Amino acid sequence: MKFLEYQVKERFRAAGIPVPDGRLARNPDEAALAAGALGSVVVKAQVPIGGRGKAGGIKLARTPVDAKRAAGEILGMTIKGYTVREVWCETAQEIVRELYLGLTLDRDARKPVLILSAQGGMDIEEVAQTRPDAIAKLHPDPWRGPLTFQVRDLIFRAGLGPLQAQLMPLVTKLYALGRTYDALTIEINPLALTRDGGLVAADGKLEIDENAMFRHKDLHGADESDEDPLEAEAKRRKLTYVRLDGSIGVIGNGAGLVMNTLDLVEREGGHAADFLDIGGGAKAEVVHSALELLASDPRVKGILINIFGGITRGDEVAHGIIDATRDLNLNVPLVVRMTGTREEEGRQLLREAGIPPEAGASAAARKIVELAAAGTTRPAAAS
Amino acid sequence: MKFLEYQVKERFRAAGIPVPDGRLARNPDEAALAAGALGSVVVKAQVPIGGRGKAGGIKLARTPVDAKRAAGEILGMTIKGYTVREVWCETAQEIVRELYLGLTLDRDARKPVLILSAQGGMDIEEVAQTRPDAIAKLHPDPWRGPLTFQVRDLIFRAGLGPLQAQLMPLVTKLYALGRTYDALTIEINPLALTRDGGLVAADGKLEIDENAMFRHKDLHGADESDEDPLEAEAKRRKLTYVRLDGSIGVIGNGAGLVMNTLDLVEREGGHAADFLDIGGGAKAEVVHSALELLASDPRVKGILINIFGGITRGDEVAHGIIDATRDLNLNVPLVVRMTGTREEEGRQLLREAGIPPEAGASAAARKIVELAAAGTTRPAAAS
Amino acid sequence: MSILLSSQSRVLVQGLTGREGTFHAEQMKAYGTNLVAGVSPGKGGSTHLGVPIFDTVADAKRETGADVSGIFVPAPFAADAIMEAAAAGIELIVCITEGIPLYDMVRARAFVEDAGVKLIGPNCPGLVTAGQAKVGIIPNHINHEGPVGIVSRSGTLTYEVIQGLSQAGVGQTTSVGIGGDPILGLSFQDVLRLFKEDPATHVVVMIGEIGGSDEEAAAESVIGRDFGKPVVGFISGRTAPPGKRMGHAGAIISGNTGTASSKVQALKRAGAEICDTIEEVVAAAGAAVDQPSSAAHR
Amino acid sequence: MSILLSSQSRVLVQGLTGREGTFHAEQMKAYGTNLVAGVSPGKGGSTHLGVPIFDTVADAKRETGADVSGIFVPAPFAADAIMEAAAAGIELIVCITEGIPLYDMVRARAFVEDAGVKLIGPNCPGLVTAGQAKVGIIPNHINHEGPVGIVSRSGTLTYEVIQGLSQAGVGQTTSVGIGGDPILGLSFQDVLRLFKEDPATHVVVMIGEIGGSDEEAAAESVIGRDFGKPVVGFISGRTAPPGKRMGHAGAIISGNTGTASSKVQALKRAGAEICDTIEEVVAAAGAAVDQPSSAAHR
Repeated sequence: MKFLEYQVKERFRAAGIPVPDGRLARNPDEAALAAGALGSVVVKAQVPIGGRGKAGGIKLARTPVDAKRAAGEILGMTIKGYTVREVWCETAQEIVRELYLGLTLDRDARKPVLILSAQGGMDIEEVAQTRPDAIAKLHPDPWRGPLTFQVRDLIFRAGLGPLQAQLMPLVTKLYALGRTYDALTIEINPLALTRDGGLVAADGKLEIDENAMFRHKDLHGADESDEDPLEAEAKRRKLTYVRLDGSIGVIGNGAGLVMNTLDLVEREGGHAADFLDIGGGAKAEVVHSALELLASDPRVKGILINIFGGITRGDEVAHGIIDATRDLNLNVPLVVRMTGTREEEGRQLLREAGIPPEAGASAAARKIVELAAAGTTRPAAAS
Repeated sequence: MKFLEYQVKERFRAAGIPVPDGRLARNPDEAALAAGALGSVVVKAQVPIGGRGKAGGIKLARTPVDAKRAAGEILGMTIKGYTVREVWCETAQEIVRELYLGLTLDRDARKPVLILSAQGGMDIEEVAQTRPDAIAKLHPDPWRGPLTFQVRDLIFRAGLGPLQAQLMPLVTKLYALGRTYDALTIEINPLALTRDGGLVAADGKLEIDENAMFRHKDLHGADESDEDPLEAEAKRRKLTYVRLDGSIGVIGNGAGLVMNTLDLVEREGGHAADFLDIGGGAKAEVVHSALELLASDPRVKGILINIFGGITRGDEVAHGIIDATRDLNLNVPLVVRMTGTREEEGRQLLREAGIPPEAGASAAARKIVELAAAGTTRPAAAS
Repeated sequence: MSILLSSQSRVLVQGLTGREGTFHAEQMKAYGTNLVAGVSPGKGGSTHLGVPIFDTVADAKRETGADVSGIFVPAPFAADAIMEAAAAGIELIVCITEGIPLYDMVRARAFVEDAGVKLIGPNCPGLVTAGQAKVGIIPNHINHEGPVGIVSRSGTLTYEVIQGLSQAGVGQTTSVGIGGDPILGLSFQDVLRLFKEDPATHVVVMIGEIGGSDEEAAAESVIGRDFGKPVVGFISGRTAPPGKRMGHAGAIISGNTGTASSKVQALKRAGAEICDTIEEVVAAAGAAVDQPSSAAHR
Repeated sequence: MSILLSSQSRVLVQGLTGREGTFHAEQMKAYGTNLVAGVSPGKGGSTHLGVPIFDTVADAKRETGADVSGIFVPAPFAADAIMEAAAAGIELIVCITEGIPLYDMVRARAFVEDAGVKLIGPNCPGLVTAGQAKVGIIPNHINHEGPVGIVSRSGTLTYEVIQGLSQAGVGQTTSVGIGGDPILGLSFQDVLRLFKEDPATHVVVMIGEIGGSDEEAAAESVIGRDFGKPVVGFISGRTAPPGKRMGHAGAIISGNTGTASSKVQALKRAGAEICDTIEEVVAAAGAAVDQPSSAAHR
């Protein structure tokens, strides 16, 4: 789950990380009011994605009139697929230097990693590639967290010794906040050194581990539904779905298997319209729901279901397929490949329902690509 | 720092550990009011020491009239030197079983230790000796704290598996509370299983590590000044003082040295009136303050100062002694033994002030015991 | 011979009395696994699937001498279950559970490392030593004894390879699904080192996927250094777009790291034979087994 | 010869620029200690007492090869300083600071143990290897080279013994004050084991006090087991009443544990000679040194 800038800053403020004063505006008049109260403000589009500045989503406004005009321009914009519905108007800072401070998980080290850089304000991965020496890292022990001496060492290694007194509590607080929220990523970028010598979080990012959402049921993050209506619908259905650019709908169980199915479709000259993993142990309803989702996508010219049962059982999947084809009146070709746990029962059910399954994944991919190209419309024809 | 029962229970309640409803009463009328609001109550003397029940400091009261009478009897009592100024009136519990749950530091293991026992309501050290099998212990890693599976294991080992669901969060909360407060000891005793199947902290104890008080400046514990006016005064003066039963006042630097000085006084046939360690690196003012404290104790018939300078400097100590003897008009004999860092300067100063020092500890002890017995009154005579 | 698991292994299941635990433990027993105990706190003293149930792993270990544990408990409790097994002295822990919070896993992994025991998974299908024992959810009937060792990040693709090999008459020593999460127990490197030392394994099949750099690390530090046995590799997700998490929490290309081509190149450089399809993997592994050089490689 | 510290030791001081650090480091230098660096965060790059100051122990270690650290930082920061030294690879850490919160110390001690380095203290006077080097606050002039090793929980009583021995013409190898806190680094056992292996140490003086059971443990597991050298012991606090903390956080008799008589008995049982006063300790140690059997004990 991602959060919008202002939602992140609310959390920073609560954790004692300094942020500029600001107000949320949902229309130009609210932006003018904010500028009236705060003075010179920066008006910032609230979308859960980077690159707002380049897209024109951030404007400086010295007066309420300016702020109203800026908000009018930004609200309603579309930035990388997201419509701007809110702007965050915050006191303009006199920034003399931009730093970076972030926490993420380092999968190679199998540990969290704190990253501090004297080069802030830009994408940290870019800094990591162009000026690796400008980045200092600390891998805290996951039980102990960052110890005082380690944080101090991090700060000196980043060449920020003179800011030690201010940075020490910020690093500790950011780590605590990240742990509290099970953050995959939490960052302050830029961490601005202002003319008066203070450090302030000028922008922030927070993304929470979906696996940990059971610990954060009360949290409401950014509405990411703009991203893609199909992905949003899939999320509501609790399906693991990624939209792709092709025309062959793909459903499978297991991430590796589905990824491989996409590769096979590509190899046969087709292009997958999606990645859809019904996961391990899926019940008939899940299969039904997955088929229903793909059937609602007009781009889909054929559907390939690839099941290798382990914890998933063939008979359950077969029931789901049979029910769905009956309920949905599917008008694109359907090819099913089924093997593994309870494959006999599942294959038998499918055959009885007139959907004779394939045994091999490559053959199934070849067949769906052919059928989709031929524009065949009845699933039964897939046999 | 110790806390009174009601202060501990406030903290239990805030941490989510169930406690009986209760009210504090400073006079019998308040106790009657409490009973009026709560029904049958237990009226309990609030003193920072165990053994209240045996001393008559705990009484059951079924009615407001009973409660008023009970409070009247208990308030003003003296229990092991503490005058009862407050009583805690709490809902009487229907207790079917008494357990014990505590956290302390195990110095042999160099770790915290959680102790759980199905035998509560009595002194846990007694249980440990009489029925060691009735006690289950868990030494949490000091960084990781008690892990879920360890707590579960503790509960099963204590034979309390059926209470698992209720005990798990209690153990975790007690540990967290202990850590938060740097508790040398925190315990729920008895942890009462009530007729309705709930667990409730019927009594509690909390003692905080004095070394960690800089982290808990806002805390106010029990007023322990009743314990001993001299100890209270020493605490105000930030001196490490323990009252003993004899007549020779002892001052020294370093705990081992002072302890040994007590032993030497005893060996020479005297009895020390106190243990007073001015610690390492003491300044003249501290020595002055220490002498002033002992001079105010009418039991003291002679004073022995034993200094072996390491981090403490002889000249500093000598200045303190000289100033104090001048200011205080000391009317008991004084023997000083001084060696170690800056001993030459210190001894010279003392000699110049007419207080010629001893070099050996045993000889100094012998001398002060003799002088005190002889009733000599001028410190200069100690030479 | 085999790695990690054999007919001698004494297996317990944490979460045995649950729905998934019961179903898969039955399958494990049916495969011949020496199931000796189950752990379900509060159900200690009872019996399930013919084995005794204990309240804690420590109890189960003490009473039955279990040395392997399969974990089938829900995600919020799974990291703790792993640590319980490690603390009790279980030597091999196989965590099937999917969806464990990553911060729970970094802690559990550090704990397991300190305890010096082996963890497979989480979010994995477990492992099978063909003809001997199974811990996890790999379908029973597809496995056949033979000379090929399999290590894979993907569950279902593992099944594909096993089935393909078995149908082609090529059996397996041990098939290990290491799981698709970013924070794992045993890595490719660890399992490959075990296969290197196993005389019964003549050929190794390694199924990687996009995300992370474990395949590259295995190529450089194990396969490329006197591995001595043919390695047939496969990487899924070649057509996956960057920045999209492909089902597995670990399967994501971020920036320049984790791409299929980087992995394919590293493995080829180290001397592995990289195939485009599972069918080709099966064929290549079969051919490598038949070559006399495969034995010479040992 | 000696234990723990020698003229070869490269010593740094954490908190060198502070008042106490400066005073005692000057004394240490005056004694001949090879002081190579100081650590004071934010003062890196400057010089103090003729040695370079660094921001972190890691920097100091890298630049000067320091292998011993003396810690003179205030109590709230001392546990962190210990861990910093341990993480930087300092082999011997001597923490003089008094008043460290106990929960800080249990964590620091676990950290030091994991790092596999030695800690002396906290709340201790440090150690002197006579004629070679000193880390801590033991007065310089009292030490004399010779055959007696000293280990003590009390600072000032250590001075008494050293001075007494030196005045009696009996010198010391190394005098170690292990500190008076309940949670310590090296224990009596640890230091006694080092003395056992040190050929230059012919006799050991051990100064214990009431509280805890470290003296008993040392008696049973080291002195009573082929220690091979005479041990002269002393326990202070014989007249201390139970339940009263005698200055040292660790010096308290609780229940039946920690009494002087329990310690005296355990040590006598193990073969140590226990004295009633420091003067007697000095006499007994001198006599043991003079006996031909003391060399034979080795």
